[in-house]
Amino acid sequence: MKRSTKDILAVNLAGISLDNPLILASGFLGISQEIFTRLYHEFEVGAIVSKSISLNPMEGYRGPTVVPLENFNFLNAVGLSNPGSDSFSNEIKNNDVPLLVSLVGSQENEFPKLIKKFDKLCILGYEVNLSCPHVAKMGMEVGDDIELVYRIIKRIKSVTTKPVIIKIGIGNTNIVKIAEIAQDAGANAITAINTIRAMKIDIKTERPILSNKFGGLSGKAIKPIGIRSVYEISKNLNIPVVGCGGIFSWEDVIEYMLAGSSAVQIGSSIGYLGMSVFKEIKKGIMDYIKKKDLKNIMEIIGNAHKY
Amino acid sequence: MKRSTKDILAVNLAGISLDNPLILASGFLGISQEIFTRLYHEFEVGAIVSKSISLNPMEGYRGPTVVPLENFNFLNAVGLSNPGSDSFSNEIKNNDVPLLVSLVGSQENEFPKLIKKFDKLCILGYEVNLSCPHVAKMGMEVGDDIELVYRIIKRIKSVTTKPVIIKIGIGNTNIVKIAEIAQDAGANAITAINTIRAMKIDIKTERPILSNKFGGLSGKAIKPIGIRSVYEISKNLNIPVVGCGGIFSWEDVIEYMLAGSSAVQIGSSIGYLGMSVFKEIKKGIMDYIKKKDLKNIMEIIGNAHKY
Amino acid sequence: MHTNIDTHRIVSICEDTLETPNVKTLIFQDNLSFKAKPGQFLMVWIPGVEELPMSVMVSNTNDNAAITVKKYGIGSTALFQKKKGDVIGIRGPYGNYFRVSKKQKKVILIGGGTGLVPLMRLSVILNKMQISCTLIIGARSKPEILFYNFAKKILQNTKHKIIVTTEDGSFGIKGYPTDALIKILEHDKFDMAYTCGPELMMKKVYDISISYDLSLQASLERYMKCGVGICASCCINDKLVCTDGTVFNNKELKMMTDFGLIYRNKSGIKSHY
Amino acid sequence: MHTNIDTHRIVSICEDTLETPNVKTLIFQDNLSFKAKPGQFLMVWIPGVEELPMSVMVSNTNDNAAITVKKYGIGSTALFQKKKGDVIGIRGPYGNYFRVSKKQKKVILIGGGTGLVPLMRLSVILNKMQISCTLIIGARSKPEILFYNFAKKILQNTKHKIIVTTEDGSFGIKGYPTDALIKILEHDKFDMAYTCGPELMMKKVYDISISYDLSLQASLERYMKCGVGICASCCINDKLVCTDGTVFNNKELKMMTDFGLIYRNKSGIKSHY
Ligand SMILES: Cc1cc2nc3c(=O)[nH]c(=O)nc-3n(C[C@H](O)[C@H](O)[C@H](O)COP(=O)(O)OP(=O)(O)OC[C@H]3O[C@@H](n4cnc5c(N)ncnc54)[C@H](O)[C@@H]3O)c2cc1C
Ligand SMILES: Cc1cc2nc3c(=O)[nH]c(=O)nc-3n(C[C@H](O)[C@H](O)[C@H](O)COP(=O)(O)OP(=O)(O)OC[C@H]3O[C@@H](n4cnc5c(N)ncnc54)[C@H](O)[C@@H]3O)c2cc1C
Ligand SMILES: Cc1cc2nc3c(=O)[nH]c(=O)nc-3n(C[C@H](O)[C@H](O)[C@H](O)COP(=O)(O)O)c2cc1C
Ligand SMILES: Cc1cc2nc3c(=O)[nH]c(=O)nc-3n(C[C@H](O)[C@H](O)[C@H](O)COP(=O)(O)O)c2cc1C
Ligand code: FES
Ligand code: FES
Repeated sequence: MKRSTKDILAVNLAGISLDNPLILASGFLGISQEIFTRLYHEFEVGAIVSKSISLNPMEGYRGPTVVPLENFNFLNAVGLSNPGSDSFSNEIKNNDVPLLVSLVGSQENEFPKLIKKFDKLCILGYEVNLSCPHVAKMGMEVGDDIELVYRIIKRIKSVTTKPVIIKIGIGNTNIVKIAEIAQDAGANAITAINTIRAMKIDIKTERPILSNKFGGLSGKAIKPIGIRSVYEISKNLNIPVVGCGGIFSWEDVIEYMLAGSSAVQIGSSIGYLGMSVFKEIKKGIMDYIKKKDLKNIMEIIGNAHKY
Repeated sequence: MKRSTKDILAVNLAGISLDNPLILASGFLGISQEIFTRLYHEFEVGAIVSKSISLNPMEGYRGPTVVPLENFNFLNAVGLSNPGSDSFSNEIKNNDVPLLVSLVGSQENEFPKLIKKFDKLCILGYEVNLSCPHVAKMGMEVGDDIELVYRIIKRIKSVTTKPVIIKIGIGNTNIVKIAEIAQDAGANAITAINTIRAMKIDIKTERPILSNKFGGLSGKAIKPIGIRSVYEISKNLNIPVVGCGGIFSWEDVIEYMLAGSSAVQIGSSIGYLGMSVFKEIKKGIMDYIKKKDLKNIMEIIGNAHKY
Repeated sequence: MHTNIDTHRIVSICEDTLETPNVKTLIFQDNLSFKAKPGQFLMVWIPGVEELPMSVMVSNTNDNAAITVKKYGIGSTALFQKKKGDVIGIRGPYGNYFRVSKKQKKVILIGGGTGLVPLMRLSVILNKMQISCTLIIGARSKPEILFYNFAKKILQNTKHKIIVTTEDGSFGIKGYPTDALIKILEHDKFDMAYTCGPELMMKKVYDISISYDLSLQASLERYMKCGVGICASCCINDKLVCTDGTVFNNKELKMMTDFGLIYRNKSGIKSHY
Repeated sequence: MHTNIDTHRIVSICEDTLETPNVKTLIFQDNLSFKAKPGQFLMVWIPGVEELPMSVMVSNTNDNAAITVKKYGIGSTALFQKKKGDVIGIRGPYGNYFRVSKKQKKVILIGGGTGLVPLMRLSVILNKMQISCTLIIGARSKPEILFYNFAKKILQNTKHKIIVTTEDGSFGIKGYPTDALIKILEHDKFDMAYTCGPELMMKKVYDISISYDLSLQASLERYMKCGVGICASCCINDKLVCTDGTVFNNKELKMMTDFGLIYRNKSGIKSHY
């Protein structure tokens, strides 16, 4: 019996079945239902993570908020600008593509409120952003407070039955430790990593280019750090890990999966290669699977742990 | 009166006068007195930091220990291989170039012993490596233990009058916090940053390439993180900061100095551009100073803090 | 030297020209922008203030490029205040561009406000290709008319007609540029229409183009943060104006149910014009 | 595809040949190594075991390259055990190389053990340039003689003489290659000598070259970790063998007081040969 593309590439992530392991990372194109639909049908993404949504709308910082850097990297400090939970739940009310809603908040009690807005909608589940490195009192500052992380996740899990993925990053706490806390609190999966706190100063004007001065580094630069994080986390945890950071090619996806990723998220490469990067990577993985004569891509997950 | 090159480029670092702010980073070419002499006379480095020296010799890991990566980066896990304090103090016994000895150890009481071996020699001072991300019980694991950091520095300062620079990196603790602890303990300057824990897996063999699996990422990838670290540290501390990470050009040096570096360390670019990178960068900075009509390069230190 | 269009290039303004009391053209040296196609835009960093998308304007000398900015909010006002010797940062040029083919013998351009900027760059090409060209310049009043004399000059080698409309009738025809367009289309035919300006104006041009079976290319302007297709702040329906556009044709515009009706604000919330 | 010589290329061995019971040649496809100059080396990753510098050997077919490895310690033994179908990782080629000029009419090559590898690659060039060539192959005993027939073949179009020395006299001249060298120099003159092999042998060659006023190029082997000039594990006096070398001439060798005397061990401690 000939297997279909779908069977070969399908992955299971914390109870969620995806056509393929390629997920749109949060913050990329993540606010428009029509774009989600296009990404799924035209570019064949496995799933989409929305922009991180806060209870109330956020305007974000003034420009520049996104600074392209040399060697296929970005520095960004958009300031978590997002339409807020009311507007966004309205945006996706007729959603029928595989969508995870990314949530962000600074206080424990914001999360049940957020969940309430989305829990009845047709979505796969949630990703909780505990790792934005450049918005005060949100993201990373939360992610570095281990007890708060535990409480937030417990709270979220108590109000939803949908899968909850916790997104963590390179902050001021050992990433394996946060991941373990998240697992203990009931997280269904971990996404690693987010951007890394960084800065660029223009030497002619002597100014930091980002209006917020500090931002998050993404793109090719962070891939070796992402690979290491996924390897360490997946070796120490039982829940699945979603790798993220600097994926530009099918080889990068395979590297992340060998390190222990059950699926991957792709962001910055869209800015350099366009949305078609998803389709191209998918094709590359198909060829790889055929060459290696695998039954399913999941067979390679964590293979590098043997060594 | 015409100023000489020396006056224009000379910097003062924690009481140490350097001809120019370009310092060889630890771990690069750092074991041979004859190479130190050549670097100073032929390539005009401002100072040299030796390989990190431990009390006893260390063989380091099996190969591969140094993995060149795309886009001008390196991944390394040499395992702090070094000739040990006896052999190295003999190596540099007739030293007459500006040399800082880098020290590494896992226990507080190793440092006074190390200092004893070197304190009578003709050296500028010490750099203490509290940030190697891939040797168990050395470097980063020490650097993340705030109380141990404090005690080690106190101890070192109690046995030497020479300047002591503390090298810190991106580990599991807020870098500004460690820097502040170091300052409180009496450190004369801070070097930031070291390599960042990372990994590369070869997808054909499915193996991590480094024999140690994990290593440290250096090169262009880490520059935006280094710039951010220097900016944050220098804004919060009173002692000088030496910037390190991804310097390949004179523009990179200027960016680090605007961020608050009093001097800079250069490593990975030697692997891609050769030792002559020091001379080329020096020339670039000279032209810059002339164009801007500065009296001395120190005038620009921390200029980006204004914004 | 710079082969990477994405990283900021810091340029010194070498010439500034006041076009109207509120509109200024800034000229700077930049080879990449010099080669920009009509309709392409730059992301312009006004140090310490904002980053704004700006269409690439025509400059006369080799290797030079220009932008023309209208004083409006905080960002554009700060940019408007820049003068010779000041520095700005630019990246790009980004986006697709107006297509011109040799088969086009006769075209019409409808521009309003700074939307005339890409049409000027287009005019240079029409002139070179000797395509007969009717240009409608829309303005509120006489002092706000943009590029009237400039357009005459850059279209001098091709058959051309320049029509000015002002809302208050202080110069040219009283009314909107779309009024003038309808009048012309009553008795004349064109192989292509090109438009850029306020979205509501362009929407009218689009409606007219449907009635008169006129091929159209419109360069859209939407709130842009990244300029490179990652933030979706510029999206209109399922298209990104920064990378799928800025230029869209009738067929594409037809699918854009938000065109002229709905835009997204800085938070990404859909709002009505 | 790979334009970056520095990142690992994973290659499959497409042919393996046993040269002696302890020496094997592994052939693989790699365009960058195919173009390597004589004396250049690769850093060879034996997955899970070690990374070792290996001189680039001659391969017969286009786009192919080869290395020849002698079974010794852990790393080289693992490499020696690789066979057709196995994969290894390579980066490079690195280092400078033997220089040959048209002015040289007659040269002599002195090689010991796997030091003959770069001399084979050099021989191909000498053959092409029709430079008259005397090759001394040094070995311990008859079964260990490397490349005797191979050398004949690749030198077939130029005037050449091949001399073999064995320490036990089981083949050719009994003694060291340096003994043979002195004998030859008694009655013959050369425009250049090239040598590669154990450092003590090369030191003797150097001493002889001074006595006989012979120009010399020696390819040195030192413990190498990075291959790209950053770790100094390969240093000899103030030179880095991996980037300043591997090939040095008489003038440079003269300044190397450590040559043939002192090397650095894995910790970087100076040790005596
Ligand atoms: C492709 C493109 C080309 C443009 N070309 C020109 C030009 O040649 N000359 C010119 O004067 N203007 C041009 N604009 C408009 C310009 O980018 C600014 O929108 C305008 O100058 C107002 O900015 P502000 O900061 O002064 O206004 P603000 O007071 O900050 O905002 C006023 C309104 O301007 C719009 N706006 C603000 N920031 C942006 C942004 N980053 N991107 C898009 N819209 C924004 C929003 O609708 C906002 O509500 C162009 C816009 C786009 C998208
Ligand atoms: C430029 C260069 C070219 C070489 N070309 C060849 C060749 O074509 N064929 C061949 O068989 N060998 C070659 N060698 C030697 C080879 O790299 C190894 O040194 C040798 O194979 C022994 O390695 P091992 O791991 O088996 O030995 P080990 O048991 O690990 O070590 C034995 C000794 O080998 C030397 N050694 C070990 N590792 C290295 C290293 N990374 N770099 C240099 N020396 C090392 C040390 O002196 C060590 O004491 C070359 C070496 C260099 C520097
Ligand atoms: C412009 C931009 C906006 C982002 N916004 C978010 C966000 O809202 N929530 C989040 O969890 N991550 C956000 N990220 C981080 C990405 O999801 C991703 O973790 C990171 O960019 C690394 O992946 P990449 O190298 O593929 O881009 C953002 C990244 C960028 C560049
Ligand atoms: C091969 C290698 C060895 C290193 N060894 C040391 C060391 O012994 N001690 C230390 O403090 N830093 C060591 N480092 C870190 C560098 O000194 C430097 O902090 C880092 O490489 C970032 O700078 P760069 O990007 O210019 O290389 C080493 C780095 C490399 C690549
Ligand atoms: S401006 Fe960001 S996607 Fe268009
Ligand atoms: S092998 Fe590292 S410097 Fe030569």
